[in-house]
Amino acid sequence: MDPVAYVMVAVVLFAIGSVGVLISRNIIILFMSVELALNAANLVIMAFAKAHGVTDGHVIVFFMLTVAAAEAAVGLAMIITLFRNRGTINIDRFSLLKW
Amino acid sequence: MNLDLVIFAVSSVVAIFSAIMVFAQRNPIASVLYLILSLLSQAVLYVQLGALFMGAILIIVYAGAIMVLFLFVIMLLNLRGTEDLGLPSHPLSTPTKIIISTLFAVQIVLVAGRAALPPVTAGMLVEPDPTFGSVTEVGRLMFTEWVYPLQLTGILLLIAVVAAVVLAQKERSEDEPVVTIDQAGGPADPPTEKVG
Amino acid sequence: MSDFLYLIPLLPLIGFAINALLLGRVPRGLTGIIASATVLGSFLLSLVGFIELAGLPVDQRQLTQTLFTWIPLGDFDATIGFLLDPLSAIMVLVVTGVGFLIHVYSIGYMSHDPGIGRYFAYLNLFTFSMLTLVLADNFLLMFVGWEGVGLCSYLLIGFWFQKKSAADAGKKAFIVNRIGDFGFLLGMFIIFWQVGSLNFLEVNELAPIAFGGSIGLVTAATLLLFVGATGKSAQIPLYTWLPDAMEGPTPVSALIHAATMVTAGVYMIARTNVLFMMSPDTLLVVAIVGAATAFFAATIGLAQNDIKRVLAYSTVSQLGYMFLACGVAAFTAGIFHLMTHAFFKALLFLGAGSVIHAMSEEQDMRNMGGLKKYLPITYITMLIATLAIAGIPGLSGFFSKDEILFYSFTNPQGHWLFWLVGAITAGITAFYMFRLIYLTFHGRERMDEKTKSHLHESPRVMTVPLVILAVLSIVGGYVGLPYVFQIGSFTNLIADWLKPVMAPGQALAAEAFAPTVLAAEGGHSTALELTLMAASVGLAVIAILAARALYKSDHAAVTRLKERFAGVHKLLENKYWVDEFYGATIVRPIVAGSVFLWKIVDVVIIDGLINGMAALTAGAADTLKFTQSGRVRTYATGFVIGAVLVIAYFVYLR
Amino acid sequence: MPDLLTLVTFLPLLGAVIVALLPSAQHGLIKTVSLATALLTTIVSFILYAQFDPLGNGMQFVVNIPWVESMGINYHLGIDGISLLLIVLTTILTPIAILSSWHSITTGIKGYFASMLLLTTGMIGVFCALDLFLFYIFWEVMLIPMYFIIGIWGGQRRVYAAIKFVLFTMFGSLLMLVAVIYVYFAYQAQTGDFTFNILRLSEIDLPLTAQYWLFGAFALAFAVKVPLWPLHTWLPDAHVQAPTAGSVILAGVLLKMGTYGFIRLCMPMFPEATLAFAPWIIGLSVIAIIYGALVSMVQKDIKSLVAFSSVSHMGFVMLGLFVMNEQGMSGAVLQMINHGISTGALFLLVGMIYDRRHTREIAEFGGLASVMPVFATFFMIATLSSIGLPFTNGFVGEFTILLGAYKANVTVGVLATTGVILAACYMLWMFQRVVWGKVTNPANAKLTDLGLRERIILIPLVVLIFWIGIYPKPLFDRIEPAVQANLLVLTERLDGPVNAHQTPASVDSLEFVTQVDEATKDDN
Repeated sequence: MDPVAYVMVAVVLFAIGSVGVLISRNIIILFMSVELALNAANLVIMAFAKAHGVTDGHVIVFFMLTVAAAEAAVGLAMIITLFRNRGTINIDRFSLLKW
Repeated sequence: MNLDLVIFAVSSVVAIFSAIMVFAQRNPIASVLYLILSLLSQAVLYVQLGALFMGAILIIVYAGAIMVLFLFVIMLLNLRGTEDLGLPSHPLSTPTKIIISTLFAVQIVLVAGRAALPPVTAGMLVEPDPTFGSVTEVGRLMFTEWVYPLQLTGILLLIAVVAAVVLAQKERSEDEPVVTIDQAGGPADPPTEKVG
Repeated sequence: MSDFLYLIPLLPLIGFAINALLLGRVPRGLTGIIASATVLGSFLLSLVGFIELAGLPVDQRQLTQTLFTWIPLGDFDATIGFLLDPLSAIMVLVVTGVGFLIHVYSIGYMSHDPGIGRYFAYLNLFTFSMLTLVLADNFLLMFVGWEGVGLCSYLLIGFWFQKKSAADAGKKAFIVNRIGDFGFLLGMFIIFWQVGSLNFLEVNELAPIAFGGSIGLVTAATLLLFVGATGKSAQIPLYTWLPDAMEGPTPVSALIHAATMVTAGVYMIARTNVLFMMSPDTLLVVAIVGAATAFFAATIGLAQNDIKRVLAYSTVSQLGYMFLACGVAAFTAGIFHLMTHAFFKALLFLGAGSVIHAMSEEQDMRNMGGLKKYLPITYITMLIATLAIAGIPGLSGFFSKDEILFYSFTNPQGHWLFWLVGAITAGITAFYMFRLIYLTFHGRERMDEKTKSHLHESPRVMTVPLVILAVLSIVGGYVGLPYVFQIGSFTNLIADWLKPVMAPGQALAAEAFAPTVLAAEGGHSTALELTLMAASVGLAVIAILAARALYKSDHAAVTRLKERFAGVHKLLENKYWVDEFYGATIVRPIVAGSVFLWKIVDVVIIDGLINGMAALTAGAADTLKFTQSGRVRTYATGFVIGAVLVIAYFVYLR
Repeated sequence: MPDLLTLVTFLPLLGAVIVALLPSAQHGLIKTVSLATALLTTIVSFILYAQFDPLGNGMQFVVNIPWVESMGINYHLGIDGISLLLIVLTTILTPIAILSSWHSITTGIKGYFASMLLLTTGMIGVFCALDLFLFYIFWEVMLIPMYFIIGIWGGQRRVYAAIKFVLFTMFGSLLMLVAVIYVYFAYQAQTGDFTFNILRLSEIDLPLTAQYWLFGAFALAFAVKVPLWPLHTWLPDAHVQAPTAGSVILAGVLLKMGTYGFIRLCMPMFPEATLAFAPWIIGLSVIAIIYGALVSMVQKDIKSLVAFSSVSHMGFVMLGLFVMNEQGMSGAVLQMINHGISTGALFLLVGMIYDRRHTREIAEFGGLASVMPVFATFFMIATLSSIGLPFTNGFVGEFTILLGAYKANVTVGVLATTGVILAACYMLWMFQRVVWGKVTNPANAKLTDLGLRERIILIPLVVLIFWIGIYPKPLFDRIEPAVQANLLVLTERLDGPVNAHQTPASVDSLEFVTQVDEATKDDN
């Protein structure tokens, strides 16, 4: 198979992920969309690794998985804290990013 | 060859469909399951790309561990997809966002189309490296060339663990009031300081 | 041997330093003694210098001493250097001599004042500055003294600073002087950039070549210097500060505002006579201003009731004479009159001080009268001075004034009109001076009982200087005998003495006025001289008799005259409303303009622009802040739009 | 001797760090350490002065260590006579400023003294930096502590004043930053090297249009600092609101940064533009001289009076710089020092009566000479120095500037000289209303005269006032070679035709008025 086809799939996945980030109001789903987009990136790397025939891409994906794990842990901890304090997981209820 | 194409088509369709489903319905638990499904299909694609080991890792780590963590949190928060999520967004804004994202995707496709990839057949079909993507090879690279990033990742994980514990911890002292910032809801005008 | 020159100004500076730094720690009695001793030291040193100078051949009479380079900058080079030549020798002697007498007098006069230490410190500082002015060998150092005396005058006028009028007068004096200094500075700039030096000797030497044919520049430079002189020497239009300066202690008026500082302008013109001689136009202006001031101030003096103000206007008027002399190129006569005037005017002021002292600080002559029997020494000495200033033959004023009048008639730069104004002014002078004498010392005793009981002759320390000055007022004139009275070797000593200083200027003028000068020199007509002399003396005598008739005993005639000429009297009494005129045309518009600049230009326009810009920014921020909702999704949309645009740029536009 | 310049620059910073580490309750210790550091810096600067060779050419005590090599940034310090004197002025004023805030600062003592010391490092750094990048860093470093000093320890409207100060200054310095970057790349385009070395940046030929813009950007930054009319309105506010020591440093040193920038950067880097803009700047300076004097005449607050008088005095400095002859420029440099001393003294004196009465309204005072004779004496000396009385420092500076101005253009000389009259008017009027007269306000009747500390603060300044006034030769000896070098750059660059249109100009003629017209005409 042409690796470009995989790249196309990854692009579509990434776009779906970003749509998810943009439109979902549930903070957990939003977070899952982020994971999705991240994985789309992983898929691109895998495709390129194949195209170039080097295994280093795999190692990078491995690292990214680790980072994703760390991110998920911290992110979910934050979600728990937020929920505990505010009693909601509606992203629109939080507008802390302004002064 | 045809089988390859069929596998590719099926798994990518599944991956995309379940990805859409992640946010296209309300129940978070269902979302998680759809995401796992998407990841499984992606793992198939990995294997197709000659990365057997990474495909396995994706399933084990992502679908197995991270998604379970998500599920665990959802359960912990006792979310049932019936929570008040406030007023729906502005009717125009959802399609707008979808269009924007689509544009984005199209553009990336265009870029990818122009990208100077090596000739389609070069590395993959003519002379595949026998060790490509094997556990041995990945392991070798990881502990030789990439050993420092590997260490750093370890440290990152450690930090993440500590951070997660600290963040999720309940406030110890009861007399200290919980800091709440009451800006949720309602466009409160922030005080503006005028210069001059 | 001239390396003691710097000591002449330095000694009073040391006195100043002692009295100023140990302010309040020097015993009261000692302060005056220290101050006087330093001035006496300077006087003795000046005498030494004078004698040394006299011992030199006539054309080498110059002692110079350069201490160090003050401002060295490229081709500009100002030094702290002193020059003792015949001209400065006379000035130094006058300054230190009269200055010493006034210091001594002050010991008595100021003995009850709590600020005596400060007083003597200022007085010494003044002497130092005045000596610097006089001994300076270049314009810049002269300017230092020039400003220094202005400062001391400011401090001493405002000595009783609790009195608002005194403080105001001090400020006025300083600021008016500053306007003059403005001219001096600019004149100095012209001279420096034209001649390339500020040293008097070099300027005198180089100026005729350096200025070449450009009479315009010389005229500009000399006129500007003259502006400086009008400020310092209280000439029209900058004379208004001097009468107000009488707010200071009376010895100060005697020293600064009669004998020394106010004559600095005359000295400066005499010092730069070469430049002035190069510009006939300037000379004419100087003569006109001098004559006009002499007449104008004398008329104001007629109607003043404050004893010191009469003397002040008299000083302005006499200074006008000196400028008239300079304007008709009779610099020697100007310096001569400067010297005699220093004697008799200092005497008059000190006498007035003695009167005021006796009268418990009363200065209004309408409340005096009949003081003759209480203050005999004061009366006699003041009478001598009055006779001298009135130009009665045999006293110093006669010789000097007459010389000025004579030259204003005969010199090529002169004119019979100058003589006429001068002679009439001499008459007016005689009149108002005797009015002062009669009002103060004769007639009914108009003071109240309390004052009367305190009347007393001043102590010895005050009367001795009076007597010495009286002697000087009599004999001072014999150094400048008029041509007609010159017998044998007993010639016009002062003219001969000053000849080396004045010669270059005269030589220059000789080129310009060659035929007429010779005529004047040769045709020193005895008959003409005697006629002119007789005319002015006659006028003076008539004026004295008139004053006697009007003011000797009863003042009924005066009252009738006042009623008859009420308008004129009011005009004179109010000094022609010049102060008010200046206030309305200069001071108030400037203040109003400044308020406008501050409140409108600064606050409204400039700050308004700035604040407008700030408000614009704030307004923009007020609008734009709605994009900053704090919602994660909105921001994320922003990200994606940004990403779309960036990629679009790379995909389509490159 | 190790590297003196680095020592003198960073000694105050070290002090600031030490102060910051001290416990904040130890007020005495904090003050002592700050004062000791400041005095130590003063001593080092005196050693610097002693070792400086007045006859030496170019920069002395040069340190040049690569810092960010890939970008051509060096740690490059060096001084000539002009910087030397300004450094000494800074180090003299710093301990005085610190001592003057001994009792008047009661809150946040640690932060205050640390800020003062940090400020000192910034100021000295600006004066010795020879690397444009380093210069910019110090330039901005200085801004922050000053902002805090005004904004935290200032008067009633301190926040407004501090923000105004920072906005004005930042506005200028950001434009300067853009110009710096432009010059940096222009140099690279011409020579292929990246460098921020000020001396080397002056060597390239920039096209005229570019020079005009760059000069404009630099000049704006410096003119705000000077401040040149009409960019002066931040100054009265900043001065009135700043604490005494802040005003002293602000007037004494910070304003000099602007004029120093003109000398060190604008003139050598953009000589043609300097000549082209000179008539405009001279015009603005003359306006500043007269305008500042007139406005200060009608001020009701002593501090804002002195502030406006600074506008007038700094106008003299700018005038002296841009008449571009030796007298004017040397006089201007000297006047920079003089202004620091006499205005510094005036602000200190105002601060001393403010400490006693907590007001600065002229109308509130009157008759202070009776109650505070020593104060009155010091006040008079400072006033006279500000007026420019001969044998005080002010005269030497003003006279030489006017001499140069007159040489360049008669009208300018005459107009500027009126400033001298006006100075007498406003200063004496203020002096009279504050010090002379009867004590009319009972609050003034019981004021105590200056104490030992206050006298110690003032005496060095008075000594300097008279020393410079009577024997300025040592200073001129150090200023003159630097000024000559600067003028030489201008003349040399102008003698060789920079581009075909440019007519060569003689520096000391005022033909540059017409020349601008030609230059701009040709340019279009």
